[in-house]
Amino acid sequence: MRFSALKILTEGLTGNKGWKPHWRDPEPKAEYDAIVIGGGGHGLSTAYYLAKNHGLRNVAVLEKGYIGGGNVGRNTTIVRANYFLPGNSEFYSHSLKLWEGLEEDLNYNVMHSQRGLINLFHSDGQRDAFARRGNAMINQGDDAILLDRDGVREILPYLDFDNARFPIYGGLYHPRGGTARHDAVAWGYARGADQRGVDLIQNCEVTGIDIENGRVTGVQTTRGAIRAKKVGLVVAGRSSQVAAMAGMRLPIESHVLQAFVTEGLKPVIDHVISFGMGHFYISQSDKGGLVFGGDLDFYASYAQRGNLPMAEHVMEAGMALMPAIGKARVLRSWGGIMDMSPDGSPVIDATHIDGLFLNCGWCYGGFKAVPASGWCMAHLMATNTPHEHAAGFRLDRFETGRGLMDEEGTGAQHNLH
Amino acid sequence: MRIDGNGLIDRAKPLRFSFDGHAYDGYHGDTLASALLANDIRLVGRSFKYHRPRGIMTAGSEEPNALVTVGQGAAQDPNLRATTLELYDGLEARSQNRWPSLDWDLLALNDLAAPFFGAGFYYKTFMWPRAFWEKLYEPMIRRAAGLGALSGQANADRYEKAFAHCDLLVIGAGPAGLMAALTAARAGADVILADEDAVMGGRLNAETEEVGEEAGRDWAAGVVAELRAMDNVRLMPRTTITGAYDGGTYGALERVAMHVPNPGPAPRECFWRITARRAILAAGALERPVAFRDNDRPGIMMAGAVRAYLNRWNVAPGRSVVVFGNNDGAHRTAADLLAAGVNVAALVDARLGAATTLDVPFYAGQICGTEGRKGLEAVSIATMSGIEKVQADALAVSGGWNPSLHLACHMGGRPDWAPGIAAFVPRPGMVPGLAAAGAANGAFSTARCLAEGAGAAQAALADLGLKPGQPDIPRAEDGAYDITPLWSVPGKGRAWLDFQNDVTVKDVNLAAREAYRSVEHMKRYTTQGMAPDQGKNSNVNALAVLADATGRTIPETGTTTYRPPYVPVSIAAMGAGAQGKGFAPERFTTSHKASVAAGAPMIEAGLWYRPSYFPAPGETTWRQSCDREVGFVRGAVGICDVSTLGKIDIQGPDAGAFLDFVYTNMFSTLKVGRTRYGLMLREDGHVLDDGTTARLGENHYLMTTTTAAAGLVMRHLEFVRQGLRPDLDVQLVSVTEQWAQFAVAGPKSRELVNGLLDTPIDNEGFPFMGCGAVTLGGIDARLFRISFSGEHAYEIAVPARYGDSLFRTLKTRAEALGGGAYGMEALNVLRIEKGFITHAEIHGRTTAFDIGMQGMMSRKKDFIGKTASQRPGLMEESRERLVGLKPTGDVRQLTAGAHLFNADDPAIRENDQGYVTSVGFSPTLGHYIGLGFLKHGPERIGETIRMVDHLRGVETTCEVCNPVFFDPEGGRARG
Amino acid sequence: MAETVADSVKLIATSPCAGLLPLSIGTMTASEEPPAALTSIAAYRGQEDALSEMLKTAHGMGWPKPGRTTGKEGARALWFGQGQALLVGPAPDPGLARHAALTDQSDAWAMVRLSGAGSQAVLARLTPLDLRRGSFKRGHTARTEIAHMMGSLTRLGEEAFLILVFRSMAATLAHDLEAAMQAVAARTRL
Amino acid sequence: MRIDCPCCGSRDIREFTYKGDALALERPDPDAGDAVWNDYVHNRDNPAGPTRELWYHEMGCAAWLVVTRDTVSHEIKAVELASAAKGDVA
Repeated sequence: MRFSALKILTEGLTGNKGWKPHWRDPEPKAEYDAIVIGGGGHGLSTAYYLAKNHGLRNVAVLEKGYIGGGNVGRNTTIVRANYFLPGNSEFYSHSLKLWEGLEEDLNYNVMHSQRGLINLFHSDGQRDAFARRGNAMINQGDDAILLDRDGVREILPYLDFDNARFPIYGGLYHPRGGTARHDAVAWGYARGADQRGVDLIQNCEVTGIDIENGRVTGVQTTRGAIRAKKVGLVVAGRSSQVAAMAGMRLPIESHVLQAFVTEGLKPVIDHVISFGMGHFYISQSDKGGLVFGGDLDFYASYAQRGNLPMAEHVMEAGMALMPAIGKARVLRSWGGIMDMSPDGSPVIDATHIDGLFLNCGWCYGGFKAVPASGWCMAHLMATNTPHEHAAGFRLDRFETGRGLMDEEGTGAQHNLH
Repeated sequence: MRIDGNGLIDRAKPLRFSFDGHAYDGYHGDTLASALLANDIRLVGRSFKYHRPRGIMTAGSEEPNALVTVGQGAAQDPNLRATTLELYDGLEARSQNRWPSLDWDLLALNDLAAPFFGAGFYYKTFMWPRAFWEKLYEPMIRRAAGLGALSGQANADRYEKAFAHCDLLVIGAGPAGLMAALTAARAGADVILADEDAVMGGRLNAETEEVGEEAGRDWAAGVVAELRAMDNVRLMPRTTITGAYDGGTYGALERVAMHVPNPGPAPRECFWRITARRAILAAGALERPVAFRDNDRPGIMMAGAVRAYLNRWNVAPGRSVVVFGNNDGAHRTAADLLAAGVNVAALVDARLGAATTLDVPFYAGQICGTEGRKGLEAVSIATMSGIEKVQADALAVSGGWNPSLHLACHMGGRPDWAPGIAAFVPRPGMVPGLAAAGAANGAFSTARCLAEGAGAAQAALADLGLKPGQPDIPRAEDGAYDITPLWSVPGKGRAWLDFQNDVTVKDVNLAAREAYRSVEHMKRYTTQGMAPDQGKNSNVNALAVLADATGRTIPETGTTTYRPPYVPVSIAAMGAGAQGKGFAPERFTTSHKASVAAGAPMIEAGLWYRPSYFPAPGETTWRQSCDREVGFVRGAVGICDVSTLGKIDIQGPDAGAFLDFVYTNMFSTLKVGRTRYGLMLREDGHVLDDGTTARLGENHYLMTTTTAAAGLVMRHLEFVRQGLRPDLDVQLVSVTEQWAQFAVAGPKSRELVNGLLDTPIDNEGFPFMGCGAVTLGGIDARLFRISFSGEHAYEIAVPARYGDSLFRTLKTRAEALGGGAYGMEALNVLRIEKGFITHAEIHGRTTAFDIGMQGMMSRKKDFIGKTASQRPGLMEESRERLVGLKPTGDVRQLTAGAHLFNADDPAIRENDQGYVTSVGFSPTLGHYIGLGFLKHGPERIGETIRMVDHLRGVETTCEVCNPVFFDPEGGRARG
Repeated sequence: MAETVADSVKLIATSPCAGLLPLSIGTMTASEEPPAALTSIAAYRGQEDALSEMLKTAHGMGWPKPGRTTGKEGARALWFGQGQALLVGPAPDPGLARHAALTDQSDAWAMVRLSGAGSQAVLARLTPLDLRRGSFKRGHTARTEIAHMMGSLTRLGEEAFLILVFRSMAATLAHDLEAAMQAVAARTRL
Repeated sequence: MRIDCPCCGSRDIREFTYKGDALALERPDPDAGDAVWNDYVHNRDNPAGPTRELWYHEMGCAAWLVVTRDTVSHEIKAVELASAAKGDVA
């Protein structure tokens, strides 16, 4: 079924009786050409592009809960391509280009909104670091504008310019940055993959990975054994546990990141704003809620919930930066489990086991990466060679020290990225 | 309509208030909601999506419809629940989400287009053409959405945060909570009793029943009075526990001064962090609606709320009321209405075989529709014998009660389904240390609430090691709770589940049909339960509808996750104290006042403030000042406060060995009275920090760190000391704050220093990198001959109490020698001239090799970061490595953050050769100089490279040079 | 012409809270303590007993257990962290240096006394420490967070506390104390 | 969350700074080889369940602690001084 305005009109006039399921609910087959473990954003987009770009249609996505139930459904929905280190730059640039065509490609409105992202800086040193970043973005072919204080004031007049603890010196403006409706991304990819023949199997937990003579042969699940010669492990948040089924110990630590949304309010924040000194970023959803977040809770966790000190810190940063939001009321907070890697950048790589591929370590940048991650992961699984835009995401970079992508510069401490 | 009665309003204290500009009367003790109802105001808001007319539905914080805005200008406070807003004299409230007025709302047109606006419709459209999303569709949607509006002005009210600790936190002061608090307090426990109402007592204040021999509300008042008199009890009315967190920590929001017209310096709200060894959840239960056609009209209200308005506020919600329910609560409501003299037009009971002894028109059946656009006019009742229409201006509905178990589920636990009451109840142990009691635990009679409250308190006392006394539980109503589940009445039309987000039974069914069968999918696809009431009024009903649509039981279908906060919390409360300068502590050097007095702009350096430059008369730009100050140091003598650098006292027999382990180079070999530059790595082989360390005695060193990394280094050193090398006998103490330290730099520095010292020094006794104790006017001080400018220089440290005085003295004397104070701008130029690095260069991604300091990595010993620094990827010649840059093209300017390219290559990522980290105009050399990182850097000295700064529109060619621009032999510092 | 006569230097001492305190709001007063010698004492390995003995002999007070103080007004030892004490008042006996690292901290800390009814309520706005009288008694001391700052807190009496924060942060402490004192005082008038 | 500091007693988590897996205490020999060092610096067991980890009581007594904590329930089972735990290892 193709979605269109006309379809809505005709359905509306005929009692909305013609709407069909967006995806099937199939029983798992005994064998697939490829299995993607993980029905989150990355797993679904991997399956979608396996089918669409590489013609692999005998593919299953195995999800232990419901699709889109992981971090794709619990984030602050920011989409941007503002990285500066080689390896990251080209990847996120590619991802943003995919975002820009995603609705047409999926025939599903993910509400990708290029409302512009402004990263504020608060010292000359930060300005110069952002200049390096902005120049790298332009070198990559993306957009960036360096705003001075007055330039920021012009578009964000409600920030505290006069009395802030860390005065606003300016901002790096990324006009193509923005947001998207997070759940819709998962659903859109799910529907697209299903339409191309991919089996989306929910409530199917992988309990073992079958390996014979160094080759993957299939997986054990709560719904029986399933054979496949290619298995992609796309389970950010649980990467260490699933990789352990294949005897691997990953450079990953799991941490909780909280996010918050307020009650619905009439439009007040038109951009995505990031406050460097306070680890605070905010935008307003189309429904009117202010959506914002901060730093990790800093301790290893699988609990999908946070604690008060970081929540308070985030609110404090909000009050420091934009005291005009003080009377917005926080409605809901949630926590996502982040695959934190030693350099803050992800892994998309083959493993030492033939046919087993790894996609992990997205830290808290995974949402915007969904399209390119699936694109590149599908390429890797289908062709056995890394995609040129994800060639830097090697697992062995930590051991060799070659091509580390530590954008934060905080080093091999997982929770500091 | 106000009626007679002896509720909890004070008729001797009339109040004036306004709603949408019209003036009304109320009484002290009213909420805005009760006062509006007393004035026969039924239409109070518009729904989110269809802009349907809405009225007051509840009497608590769960209210979905009656959200109003209060206050003008910066005080404008949106989305306040009229049901919890205490009336005060002069209160001005406004309705929301309507234009041009509440009565005539243009977007009510949406309601007519409802067939096209079903669940998830926006995922299926608004996609063409692509550019229209940001330009047309999204702005349109955003304007239509949202509820209240922020003022756009900075907050001007006071908010605060506080901590509290107790043995037992009792959440809710209804019968169970009061009984629990009383039992625990009498046994000597430290008790906090929190309730979101201004008056404690819970449902006892809303009902007519008796506890013991007295009216329930009188019993409650008596218990509260007893508790108030006890030292070990803290009563927290107007306080909602908002979240349960790990380790017995609870968040709470107190409305401190929202109920007074002129609060003065009292905070509007206080956000509490309460640590409790044990907690009892006695938060009661919330009544749930029933979904039937057009069940959202103004005048349709929860039956329990009707009783509360009648009994507590002496307000009748209508003149002719229909009561509808599937449990005994409906009968109680009809009885209370009759007792209050209000006409009961019909009592409708959905239970099979239901009957009543009340003298009212009784129907065994269900409500299947309503009429009345802006207020209820009639209801349709479906019975075995057909459909009958009954005129009424109010409808009281009870679909049963849901225990307020939210807090018990905040740690991710899932509740149990209790079929007997057709509701979820908390599973014990979901939050360690927290037990539910009373209605929150599914106990729906007052007698059981009292018993459970006492029992929970006794269990908590036993856990706390306190001796529980025998509680004196008064006699109370103990009726059975007889319910037949009824979630939605079948039929055509729209039946609301989520009143705020306009989610109907049809929407849930559509979601299920479109494969959104998981409860989380249904919630997210329809937005069910995501409005300000967080599904308190609708989640269980929606879940039941979904279960029905998917052929599963309710427990099989499961619940969504309950997440904090229980009620919305203002950012201003939870972020209190951070507005303005309060976000982080401010650190002031001892020279701060003198610097400000000298006109220096102060800039942030971490938490510190440091002078940017010291403007002289006639100077109009910072560059003029900076150039002059650089000249002070190169030509005479400059003074700079360097106290912000971290200073760590390291003592003990193994101090030298300890330093050898944390620095790349050797310190155990340093002579007493000497100072050495040291480089510190992280264990991953990258540079952590640098600085000089002096050996003050055989077992005594003084380390300096950069300003930025002082805390980080201290933490790191303590980790090494305690965690890696507990074998070493060494002690660390920060002395950053003890000493005010000033650089005295320039050819005349010794002259200046000797003018201060009680015993002058000379080059032999105090050579470059020497250090030692000195006295100034009898005061013990420390002198270090170190230089961050490349000049003959000292740093002199005195106890901080003398810092202000010494700085003024140094500045005056430097000025007399043709020099003066210099700020961060000059300091930066001076260090770039010498190729000295800062965190602009050691930004966390660079190695000793990258900055040309591989020679400082000792081969003779192990040290932190040694092994990892030798990974092949960190040793490659092709890495971006430190160089100096001089502009050679027509544009004689460098900019930090620019990238470097080979002369003929396009400036694209594939050709990137490096980047510029630090730049400055060198007045000494007469041109810009810069530091940067370049692939193969040191191998390319003398090459020409192109610098491109797209952002600032600067492009130039540069000569790659040695990073030491000035006095590369270092003679000036030694001389 | 430059000064070269050394004894012409007359440095004037400034206290950390000069110009910031005292502050009286409602029933509460925050005032700066008179200057005193502050010495950090950190025992070397295996020297704890010898150090405690010498502390008793030289200064008449024992080595404070974690969370406790020894001595009395004017000559006190505050437990000051793992393996550390802060000697407040007397100049340290030089012999102590045989057993411990001694570090002069006389100028490193702002020392503020907060007293009067409501003081505990004021502190409850600044520190997560459990201040209840049963948990934090007279003579108890703690290293803790005070208004986002590292600090030291000691109960001197029913409603009297000694607060130490870094000298450079004295202004922040004074500001935050003032805000909390105002709020506590204002509540009593509601 | 609260941590029962062996020096200070039960304290709010906001006084502490987290480092990570307590394996950081078990620093390999300099010549243990690349794989061992890579495991030490980068790779983690990262269990969903009980784990031993390092916390620093930065706002308190400045002790480094080894905390045995469940990463799913956040329940803390044991807290000891890192210097003492190190003694166990050695």
